Amino acid sequence: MGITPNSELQTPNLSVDIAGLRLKNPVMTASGTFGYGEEYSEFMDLNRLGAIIAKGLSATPRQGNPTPRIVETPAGMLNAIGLQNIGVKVFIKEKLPFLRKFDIPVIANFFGDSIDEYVQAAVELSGADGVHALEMNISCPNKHAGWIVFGTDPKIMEQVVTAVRKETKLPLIVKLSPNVTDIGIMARVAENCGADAVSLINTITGMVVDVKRRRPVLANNTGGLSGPAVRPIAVRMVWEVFKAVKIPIIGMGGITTAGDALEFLIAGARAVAVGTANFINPTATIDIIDGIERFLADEGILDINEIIGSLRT
Amino acid sequence: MGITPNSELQTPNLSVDIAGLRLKNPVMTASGTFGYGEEYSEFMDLNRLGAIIAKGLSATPRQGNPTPRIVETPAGMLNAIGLQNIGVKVFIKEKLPFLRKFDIPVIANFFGDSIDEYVQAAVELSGADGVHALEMNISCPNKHAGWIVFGTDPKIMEQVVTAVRKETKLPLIVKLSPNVTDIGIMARVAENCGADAVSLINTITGMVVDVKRRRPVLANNTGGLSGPAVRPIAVRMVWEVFKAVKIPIIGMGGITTAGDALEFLIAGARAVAVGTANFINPTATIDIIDGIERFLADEGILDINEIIGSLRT
Amino acid sequence: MTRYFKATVLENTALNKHFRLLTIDAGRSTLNAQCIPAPGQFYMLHSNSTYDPLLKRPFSIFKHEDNSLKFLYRIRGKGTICLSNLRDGDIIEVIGPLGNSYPEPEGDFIAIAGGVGIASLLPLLDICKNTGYLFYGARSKDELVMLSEAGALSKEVFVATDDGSEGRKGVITELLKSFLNNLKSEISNFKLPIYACGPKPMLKELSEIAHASGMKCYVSLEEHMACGVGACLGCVVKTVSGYRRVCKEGPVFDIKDIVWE
Amino acid sequence: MTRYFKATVLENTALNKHFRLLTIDAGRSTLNAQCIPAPGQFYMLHSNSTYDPLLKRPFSIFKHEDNSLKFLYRIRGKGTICLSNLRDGDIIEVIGPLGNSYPEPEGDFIAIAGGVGIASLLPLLDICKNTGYLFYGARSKDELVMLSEAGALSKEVFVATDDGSEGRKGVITELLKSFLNNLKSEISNFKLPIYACGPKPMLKELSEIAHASGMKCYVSLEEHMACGVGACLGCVVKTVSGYRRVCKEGPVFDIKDIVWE
Ligand SMILES: Cc1cc2nc3c(=O)[nH]c(=O)nc-3n(C[C@H](O)[C@H](O)[C@H](O)COP(=O)(O)OP(=O)(O)OC[C@H]3O[C@@H](n4cnc5c(N)ncnc54)[C@H](O)[C@@H]3O)c2cc1C
Ligand SMILES: Cc1cc2nc3c(=O)[nH]c(=O)nc-3n(C[C@H](O)[C@H](O)[C@H](O)COP(=O)(O)OP(=O)(O)OC[C@H]3O[C@@H](n4cnc5c(N)ncnc54)[C@H](O)[C@@H]3O)c2cc1C
Ligand SMILES: Cc1cc2nc3c(=O)[nH]c(=O)nc-3n(C[C@H](O)[C@H](O)[C@H](O)COP(=O)(O)O)c2cc1C
Ligand SMILES: Cc1cc2nc3c(=O)[nH]c(=O)nc-3n(C[C@H](O)[C@H](O)[C@H](O)COP(=O)(O)O)c2cc1C
Ligand code: FES
Ligand code: FES
Repeated sequence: MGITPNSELQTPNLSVDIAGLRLKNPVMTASGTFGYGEEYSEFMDLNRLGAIIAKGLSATPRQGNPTPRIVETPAGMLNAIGLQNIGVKVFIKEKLPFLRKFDIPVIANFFGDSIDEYVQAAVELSGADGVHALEMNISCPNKHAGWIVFGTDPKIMEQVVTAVRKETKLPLIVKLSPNVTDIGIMARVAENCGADAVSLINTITGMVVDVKRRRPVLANNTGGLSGPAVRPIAVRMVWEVFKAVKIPIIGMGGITTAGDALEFLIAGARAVAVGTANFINPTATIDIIDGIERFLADEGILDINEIIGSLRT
Repeated sequence: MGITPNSELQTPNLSVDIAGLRLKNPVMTASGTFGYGEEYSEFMDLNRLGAIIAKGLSATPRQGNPTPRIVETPAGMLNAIGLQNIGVKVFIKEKLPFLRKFDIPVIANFFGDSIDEYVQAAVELSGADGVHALEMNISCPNKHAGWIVFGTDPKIMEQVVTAVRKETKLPLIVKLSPNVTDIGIMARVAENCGADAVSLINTITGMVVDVKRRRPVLANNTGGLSGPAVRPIAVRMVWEVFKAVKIPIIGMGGITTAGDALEFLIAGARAVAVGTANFINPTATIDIIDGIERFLADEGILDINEIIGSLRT
Repeated sequence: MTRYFKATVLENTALNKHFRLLTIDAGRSTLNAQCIPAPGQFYMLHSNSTYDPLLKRPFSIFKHEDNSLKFLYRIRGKGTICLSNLRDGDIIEVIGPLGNSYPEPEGDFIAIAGGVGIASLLPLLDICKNTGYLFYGARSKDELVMLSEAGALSKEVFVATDDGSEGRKGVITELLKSFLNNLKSEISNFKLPIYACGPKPMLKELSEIAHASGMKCYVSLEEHMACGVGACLGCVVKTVSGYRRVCKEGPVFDIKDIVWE
Repeated sequence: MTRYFKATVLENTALNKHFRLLTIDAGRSTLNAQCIPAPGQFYMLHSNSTYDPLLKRPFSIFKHEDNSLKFLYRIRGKGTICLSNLRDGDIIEVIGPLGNSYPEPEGDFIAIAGGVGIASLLPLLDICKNTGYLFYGARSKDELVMLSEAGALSKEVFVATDDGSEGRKGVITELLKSFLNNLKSEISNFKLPIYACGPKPMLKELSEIAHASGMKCYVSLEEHMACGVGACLGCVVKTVSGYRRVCKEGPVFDIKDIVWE
C-alpha cells in the first residue's frame, strides 16, 4: 500500500506546453516522414504520441518531383519529394476525420510558393475541425522573388510570417531552414513576427553525383539531407536558437534514440520531432518516449521541464 | 613493340593546373588532417601526392583548446583542435626542410584572429623557400569585429582577403566556410579580391551533448563536423561555387574513395583534398589517386580535365 | 500481429559469386493470417545495427514455409554486402509483407523474369504449378539462378542470356516475341496474361509487346525506397493517374498504366 | 614493413559479459623487427567496413606471439560492440604498434591497474617476470579479468573491488597507500617505480601518492583519438611543457609532467 503512491509519484512528468498546446510528452513526428498518420497506425497506438505533424500541404495539390526522389548517403539520406501532396481541401475532407479519432494534437504543416498561397493554406487549415496548430515550412522558393527561399532571407521571411500571422489564431510554429549563416537571427525574425514557436531543422541541401552517368542521382539535382548525419549540426542550431529567442523550440534532425532526443531537450528544445528514424524503425517515436521516461526515472528527475535547456557550458 | 606506345598513350593524364601550380594529380591532403607530412610519410611515398596542404599556421604559436577535442558522430566527427600549431617561424625552420625533400607543391594553410595577424603570417610564409602556395583559412573569428567569423560576413571577408592579396605574390587559395547562406556569394567575394582559387568546404559547426552530464562533449562546446556525413553538402556547395566563379576550385568534405573524389571533380572541382579519411585509412590519398586513374581508363577518358565540371543537370 | 519484427537468420547460402539465398525465422506470432506473404509482395530488411547503411532495403518474398521466410538476392552495394555477411543466429529487422501482389492468373500465363526478377515470380509459379510459361533472361549462365527450381514449377521454360552461355543469345523479350508470333499464327485470338519482373529496359519493351498484342501485363517495379509503407513518397512511379507509390499501390502495376520516362 | 595492415581474426573469445579477448593474425611481413610491440604500445583497430563507426579505436597490445596479436577489451559503445561481433576469419584493419612504451624497470616495480588497464600492464609483467607488485582494482569480482594470468607473472598481487566481491572493498589506491606505508615504516628510503593504467580518478590519486612518496610513476593515458599517428592533434594531454599527443609522445607519461584538469 505504501509503495504504490510513492512509485506513482516518481513516474516522471513528461508533459510539456508548447505554444498553447499541452503535449503528453515532447515527442512528435516530423512533417513528411509520417504521412498523415495512417501509414504508421498499425505499428503503434497513435494516442501515445506527443503530437502528429502531418505531411506538408499546399492550398492546391502538388504532384511533386520526378524520380529518383531519394538516395541514401552515409548515415543519412537526401530527399527531393518536391512537396507532393493532396492539397489542403482533400486533407481536410479525407485525412482529418481519421486523425480526429485520436486524442493528440494535430499540427498541420503547410507551404506555398507565394505569400498568397501561404495565406490561403493557413486560412483554410485554421477553419478545419481537428487542426490544433500550424507549422509553416518556409524552406520553399518564392516565385515572386527570383525563387529565393523564403526562409533564407530575413526580409522575405518577415513578410510571409507576418502575412500568415495576421490570418490565423491557431498556434503558429515557424519551421526554420538550416541553410543560413545565422539561424538565431532567423528565429528572432519569426519571434518578432508573432510566431508562437519555432521548429528546426528542416533538411540541409545536398547533392549526390552518379559518376558513371555524370549526373546528379536525384532527378531534382539536389535534395534535402536528413538522418543521423545531420544531428550534430541540428543540436548546435537548437542551442543557438535557444540563446536567441524566448519562444519555445521544437528540435529535430537525426533523432533516432531517446539519447538523441535528450540532446535536443538539454540544448533547449521544449519538444522534439522524429523524422527519418521512422523509416528505419516504425516504432521509433514510442521507443524514444519510453527511453526518455526511463532516463528521467534513472536520473531521479521528476519533471522533464527540468532538463529542457539545462545544458551547462 | 606496337603495344607499348599504344598503351602508354592510353594512360590517362591526371595532371591539373591550379592557380599557377601544376599538380601530378588532383589529390591533396586537407589541412589539419595530415600534420606536416611527416606523420604519414612511413605509409606512402609523399611524392605521389598532387600536393600537401599543411596544418594551419598562425604568426605566433597557439596552444589550442582543452580536451576532449574530438568526438565521433554518425559517419563523421567533430573536432575542436582550436588551431593548435607551432607558428610560422618554427614551421619554416623545422618542418619545411623535410617537405622540401619532396617533388610536390607544398601549400601552407594559415589564419589569424585579426587582419594584421593574417597579413603577418602570409608575409612570412611567402618569403620561405619551399612554400608554393597559400591557403587562407577564413573560418576564424575576428577579435576586432565582435568575434564574427571572417568567412561568414562578405564585408569582413573582403577586407582580410584584400589585405593578404596585397602582400603576397604566391598563389592564394581562399578556403570557404560552409556555415553560410550562399557560398556562391562568398566565392565571388574571394574571386573579386584576387584569390587564385577557392577551396571548400571547411567543417560545419556542430555539437554533441553528453546527456548524463548535461554538458557538451567537447570542451569547446562546439566543433567542426567532417567526414562522409558532410559529403552531400560539400558536393552541392562545390557545384554552386562552380556556377558562381571562374577561378578553380579545390573540393573537399568527406572524400574517402575515388568515387567520392570523382563526384567533386564532376561537380566542378579541379582538385580535391582528403581529410578525415586519412585517419581511417592512412593510404587513402594513394588509393584515391589509383582509383581515379582506373576509372578514367575504364571509361576511356584520356585526360582528367575532360571530366572536371562535366555534370549534366 | 505486427508487420514489424526481428527475425533470426537460419541460413544465408551463397548460390554463386553474385547471388545468395537468405532464410530467416520470423517467429510464430508474426506469420499469422494477416501476415502471410502473397506472390509479388516484399519485405524491408535491415541487417546492420549502425547508421550506415541507414535505410532498410526491399526484397521480394521468394518462399515461405511455417515461420521461415526466404529471400533470393543479388549482391549489389552497401546494403546487400552487409546482408551477405549475415550468419546463422544473427538478428535482422524486418517490415512486411508489404505492397500489393500479382493478381492470380485464371489459367495459363506467361512469367517473364530478368535476372533476380525471378525472386518475385517464383512464388507465383509455385502457387499456379505448371500453368506458367516461364521466360527467363540473364547476363550469363551462372546468373540464371534457381532455373531448375523455377523450371520444375513451369509448364514450359525459355531461356536467354546476353552472352549466349545458356539458351538463346540475346534479350529475353526477343524470345517472347517469337513465341507469341508462332502462337498467333496458330491460334488467331491467342491471349495470355503476362507477369513480369526485371530491369526497366525489359519492362519498357514488354509494354510495347503487351500493347501490340493486346495482352494483359502485370509488372513488378523497383524504385528507391525509404519507408516501404507509403509514408515518405520516395518510391513513386508515374502513371496515367499521376504518381503512385511502388511500396503501397505497387509494386505490381498494370503495365498500361505506367508512363515511362 | 608497414604499420598499416589488414589482419585476420583468429579468435574473439568472450571472457564474460563485458570482456573479450581478440586474437588476430597480422601476417609474417607486418611483424618484423620494427613492428614488434613493446609493453604500453597500442594499435588502432577498425572492425567495420562502413562509415559508422567511422574512426578506428585504440587498444593496448595485450600479448603477441609469432604473427599473432592479442587484445583484451571491454565492451563499451559502438566501436567495441562491432569488435565483439567479429568472428574467426573476419578481416580487420590495423595501424600499429603506435606510441611510446613503458620504460623498462631496472628491478622490482609496482604495477597498478584499474579495470581493463590490466591489458596495458600485463605485457610489462610478462617481460619482467616476478618482479612486479601488482595492484589490481575493478568494480567487482567478475570484472577482474585475467587476474590469475597476471598474478602468475607477478611477485605479489593485491586486489580491491568496489563492491568487495573479491579482495579489499574500495579503491585500489587505498591498498597501495597502506602497502607503501607499511614498507616505509620498515625500509626508510623505500622507492620503487610505479607503472599505472586505469581511470582518471585513479591516476589523479596516484599523482599525489607519487608526489608525496617521491617515487617515479609512469602512467598510460587515454584520450579520444582520431588518427593515432600524431597528425590530428585530437588526443592531447596538458603537460608542464604544453599539450602533448597521447598517441605519439604517449600514451606513457611521467606522472609529474601531467597537468590534471
Ligand atoms: C519491391 C522490390 C523488390 C525487390 N526484390 C528484390 C529481390 O528479391 N532480390 C534482389 O536481389 N533485389 C530485389 N530488389 C532490389 C533491391 O532492393 C536492391 O538490389 C537493393 O536495395 C540494393 O541495395 P544495395 O545497398 O546493395 O545497393 P546500392 O546500389 O548501394 O543501394 C543504394 C540505394 O539505392 C537503392 N537501390 C539500389 N538498387 C535498387 C533497386 N534495384 N531497387 C530499389 N532500390 C534500389 C537501395 O535501396 C539504396 O537505398 C527489389 C526492389 C524492390 C523495390
Ligand atoms: C592508448 C589507449 C589504449 C587503450 N587500450 C585499451 C585496451 O587494451 N582495452 C580496452 O578495452 N580499452 C582500451 N582503451 C580504451 C578504448 O579505446 C575505448 O574503450 C574504446 O575506444 C571505446 O570505443 P566504443 O566505440 O566502444 O565506445 P564509445 O564510448 O561509443 O566511443 C565513442 C568515442 O569515444 C572514444 N572513447 C571512448 N572511451 C574512450 C577511452 N577510454 N579512451 C579513448 N577513447 C575513448 C572512442 O574511441 C570513440 O571515438 C585504450 C585507449 C587508449 C587511448
Ligand atoms: C522524405 C521526407 C519528406 C519531408 N517532407 C517535409 C515536408 O513536407 N514539410 C516539412 O516541413 N519538412 C519535411 N521534411 C523534413 C523533416 O520534417 C525534418 O525536418 C528533417 O527530415 C530532419 O529530421 P530527421 O533528420 O529526423 O529526418 C521531410 C523529410 C523527409 C526525409
Ligand atoms: C582534426 C582536423 C583538423 C583540421 N584543421 C584544419 C586547419 O588547421 N585549417 C583548415 O583550414 N582546416 C582544417 N580542418 C578542415 C579540413 O581541412 C577539411 O576542410 C574538413 O575536414 C573537411 O574535409 P574532410 O571531411 O575530408 O575531413 C581540419 C579538420 C580536421 C578533421
Ligand atoms: S518507400 Fe516511402 S512511400 Fe514508398
Ligand atoms: S590521435 Fe591524432 S594526434 Fe593523436
